[in-house]
Amino acid sequence: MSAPLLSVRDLKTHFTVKQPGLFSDDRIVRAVDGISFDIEPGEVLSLVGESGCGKSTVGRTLTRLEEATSGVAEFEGQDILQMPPAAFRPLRRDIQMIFQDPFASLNPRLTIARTLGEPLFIHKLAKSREEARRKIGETLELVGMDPAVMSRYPHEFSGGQRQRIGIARVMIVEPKLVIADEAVSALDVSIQAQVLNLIKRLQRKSGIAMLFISHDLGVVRHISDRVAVMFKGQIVEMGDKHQIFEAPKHAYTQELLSAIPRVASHREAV
Amino acid sequence: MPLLEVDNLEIAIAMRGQLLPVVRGISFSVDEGETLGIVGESGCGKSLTSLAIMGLLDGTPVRITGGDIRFEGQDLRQLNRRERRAIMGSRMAMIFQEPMTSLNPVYRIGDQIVENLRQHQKISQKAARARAIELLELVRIPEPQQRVDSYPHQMSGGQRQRVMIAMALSCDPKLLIADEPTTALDVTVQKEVLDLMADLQERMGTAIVLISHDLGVIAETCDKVAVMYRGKIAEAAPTDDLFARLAHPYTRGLLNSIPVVDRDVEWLEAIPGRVPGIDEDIEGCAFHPRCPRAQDICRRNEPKQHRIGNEHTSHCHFAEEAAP
Amino acid sequence: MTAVVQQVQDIFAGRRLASIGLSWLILILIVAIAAPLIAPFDPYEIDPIARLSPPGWPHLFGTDHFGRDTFSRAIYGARMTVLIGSGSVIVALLTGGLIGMLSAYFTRAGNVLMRGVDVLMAFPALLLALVLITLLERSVVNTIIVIGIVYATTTARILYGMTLKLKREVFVDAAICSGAGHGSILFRHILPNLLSPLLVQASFIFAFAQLQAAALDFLGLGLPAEVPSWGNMLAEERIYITRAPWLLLFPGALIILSVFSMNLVGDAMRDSIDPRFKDDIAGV
Amino acid sequence: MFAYTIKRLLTLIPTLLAASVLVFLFVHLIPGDPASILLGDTATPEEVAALTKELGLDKPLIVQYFYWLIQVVQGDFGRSLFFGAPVLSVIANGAQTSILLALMTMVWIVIFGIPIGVLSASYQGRWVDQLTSGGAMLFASVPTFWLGLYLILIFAVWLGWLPSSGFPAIDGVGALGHLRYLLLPSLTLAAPNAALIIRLVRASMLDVSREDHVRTARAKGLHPSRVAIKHIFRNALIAVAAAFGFTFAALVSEAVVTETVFSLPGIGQLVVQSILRRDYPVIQGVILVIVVLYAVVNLLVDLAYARLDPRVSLQ
Repeated sequence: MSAPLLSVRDLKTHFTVKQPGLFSDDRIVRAVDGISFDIEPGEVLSLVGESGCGKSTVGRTLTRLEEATSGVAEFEGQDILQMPPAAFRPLRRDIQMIFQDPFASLNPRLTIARTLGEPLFIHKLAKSREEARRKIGETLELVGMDPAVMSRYPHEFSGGQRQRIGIARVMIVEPKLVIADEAVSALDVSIQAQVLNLIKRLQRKSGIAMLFISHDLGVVRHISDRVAVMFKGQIVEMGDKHQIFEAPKHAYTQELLSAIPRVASHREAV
Repeated sequence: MPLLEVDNLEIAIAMRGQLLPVVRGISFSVDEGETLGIVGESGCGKSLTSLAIMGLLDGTPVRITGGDIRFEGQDLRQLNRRERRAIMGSRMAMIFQEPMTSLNPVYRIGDQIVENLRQHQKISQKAARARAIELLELVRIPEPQQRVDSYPHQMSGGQRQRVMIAMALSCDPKLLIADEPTTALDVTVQKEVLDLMADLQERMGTAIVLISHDLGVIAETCDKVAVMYRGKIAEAAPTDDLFARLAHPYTRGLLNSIPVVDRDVEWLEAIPGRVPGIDEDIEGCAFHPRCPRAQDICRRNEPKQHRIGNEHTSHCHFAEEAAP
Repeated sequence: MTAVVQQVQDIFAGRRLASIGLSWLILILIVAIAAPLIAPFDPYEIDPIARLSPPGWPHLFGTDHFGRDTFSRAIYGARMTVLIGSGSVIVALLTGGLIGMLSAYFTRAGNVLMRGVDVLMAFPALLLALVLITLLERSVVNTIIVIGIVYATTTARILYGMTLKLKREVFVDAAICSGAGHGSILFRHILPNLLSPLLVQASFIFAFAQLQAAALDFLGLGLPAEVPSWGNMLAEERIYITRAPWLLLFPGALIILSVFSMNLVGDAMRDSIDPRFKDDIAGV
Repeated sequence: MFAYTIKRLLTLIPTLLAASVLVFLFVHLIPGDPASILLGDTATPEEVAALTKELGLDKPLIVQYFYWLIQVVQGDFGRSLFFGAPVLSVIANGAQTSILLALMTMVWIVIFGIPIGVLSASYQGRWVDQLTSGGAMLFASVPTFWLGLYLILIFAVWLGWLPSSGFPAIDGVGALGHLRYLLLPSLTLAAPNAALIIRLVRASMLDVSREDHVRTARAKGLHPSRVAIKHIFRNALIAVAAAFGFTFAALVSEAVVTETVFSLPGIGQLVVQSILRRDYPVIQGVILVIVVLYAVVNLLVDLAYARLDPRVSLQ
């Protein structure tokens, strides 16, 4: 068995919340409270749970948008949580993130070409403007968009199109690990299906490993190989997706699964 | 006579000096004690329809441009404002999507329920407060005696939505309009709230119009369903009938777009294209640019209503063929 | 350039009052630049025979108690208006704006800096100006510096708040994940999004600066007495108000119209910017 | 609420200390020797030497500051160069007038500002709104002293209804006659500030009226006026209360000008005259008093804010 691409051990991310009272101590929110998991190359692991369970904080900690309180996260054998920010910067190319809100995740003042060009120049992946434009065009085609849109601004696009652009920004640097934080939650059902198919297709084609964070169990089943269920900052159950969905062991997983409203019962009844 | 009858309702938004139609002639009815689900994606006009029925379009750039809304046999559009207000909150009540912001943050929740009670009933402050506590108990808020004096920010999202339900049901309404009541809630909380609504409906005999983007929620809670697309009802039917014989490509596409939890699907059959903006003009059937089976006739003519079954209708030129 | 024109058209379309305000400000700018060409008399020229003469010909706005032509002085006064207004805006935005933006971005050092701003804000505006002016000579530059510093404090507060909001934006997170450094995030991602709210803030500072400058002139602590500014014209002629009520009418009306116009323009622009920042801007 | 009050009080201390350092340094920033500055031009070298010793001006700056601070805390602000009296009593004399003027102005601001603001918001977009909010902006654009001068010209000189300036003692003119002298000044002072409150009430009411809970209130079938007062205005009041701190600051600034125009013997006029007379101990004292007062007003505003918004006081 090969070494895992990412290996997280006993990760904790706590936040201190200032309390207004004079004599009350600051409250500590244990958003992520000791979780461990591995992601193999080319594998899709989903983190699923309800709001406030800490699943998004895991993603933000692994991309160093939040500071970890303790724990180790080894990416290709290097601990990415402890290294100085300057040392982590080149690694950002390998660990990319797709965000939830397609309206907020693109800078409204930059054209699509400049947004997609930024990581290319930072990581020196294009030697000239022409090469950058060519790569941007190719990547836009990859996500199902017309390369001609690169001179336009984000407000000219719909939510689904913006999310495609967000995916293009991630794919353009050819990362090894993509963290998708509620990547399709803000989209309408018909558009969500398109984007979900796109993500799955790109993942299959390129063999990128993925940490897929979502509250939607249907989406999670559709995209992942393995699933980890989070509750109050901890992983309560982790396993192969068929085990989780067909033979859940933990009571919370069972509760989650039984709470989902289904259309299927009607279809089978008739 | 149905409790609520909407007949050829048209709604438009005033934008930059022109009226853009958002609801383009829809009709449906709700009987006493019945639950109607209206489902559709953002911008289809479902929320504006609910606001129009409730009478909450005043002071917005949105107005009703045609059609009738009859409630208990009365034409709501003919009533004056005072008569209209007498119905709001008493015989017809509404709950909204955002439980976090739908209650006034500066008043105690008990006082907000009391306000609704005393607006419509001759009841003393003390009796109204006692009734508010009863109502909180009814919606399963623990320790209602204490919680009646809580402020909204001291409660969770699910609890606030229960408070909203308690307030809406305080005057025993005949009709409850619920606009995406569980969209902002987690699935486990959503289940509790939906169960509560179903339970109360059974006990009180309230009719419900449930607006949702989630076909699963609709399928589990509604007696009949209307599927809206771009301001029109694409397909309407009793719930079981609808899922048994999908008679509109949009309903089928919507259903196939949902990733299900109970079995593996390799690729979702997504609807291609995107939801058209309200300022775009589409000739013929509004769905034709995204429809896999669109023919010339779909690009030219707007489809009429086709009857598939007793109460099953579809606005598709190929409605009969679509249904298996 | 055409994009700018288009944007200006969008903001002022259907706002007749604000459009008139903008036209008035443009007129003031032209008059300020071309003052020597427009003014019929030398603004310093004393005519002892024509003291306190009422409006008419050749003295359109009449003359003051030295017999100087009020119209010509008012024309030259436009120069001071433009100078004081834009000078204060530049001082306020460069000092306060930079402090606010950097403090919000580099939180640790920023906390200390913003405490300093808080201390300055413990002084009511005109009082702070008075304290500062006591330390300095009366001159145009010093008036600009003093008023600029007074509004630098509010500007710093406002920019601090807006930068904090932008820093939490998802597109900033996305830029960090793309590997962008501090300079790129500050000047490529944050600053461009601050430009339009800054412009709105600048217009309100410009308006308030006129009122503060006039008040300082009136108290005898602003521009040197001989400088023909609208504030000084009011200050010098105030005791003649009963004998020549029109003397104070013209400079006063000019100040009011200019401040009002600037407020109208600022208000119109505020309505067109990102709604998130509307509450941050301290305007009328 | 109690804990909140204490906590807010404690946060005042560092700000006030820092402000006091500025006020202290102020005299040292003026070119020249502080002792001669504090004693004025007429001082003999002996007097200068004596004061230098008394104030410890030969000691390091930091030591001097603490000497000064201890004196100030005890209420000793030094002596006025011009009046020869203790600074605190000079300030107390002016304070009477200024406080009366401020109170009367506040009454106008509340009487005019809030109802007109509510009216303007209620008729948003219609002519009533355009007139009131446009008028408010116009008034906010008028220099205070200019307005004061013309009010004097019209109501005192031409019509002769009201006194033009000054403020005689209460026993000479009676309580009502006393207040007559403050009518024009307080109206002058109130005009731009009431205008700002009108704009603010209007803007916050329009903001609140877009919030979801207002829709809930309307869905209850409440009368629009009840929705406007109980749900929109009540919530808008939170933002309006927060702005009264700024209003106080604006009042102080404009009172300086207004008192000068109407020759009212208040603190504002005292500041200006003291600056022109280079009476540094008085300037120092007045500024310190105003800074403390401003801090206290801001504290009160915060407490009012917490009372109006349960989300602040109950966490």
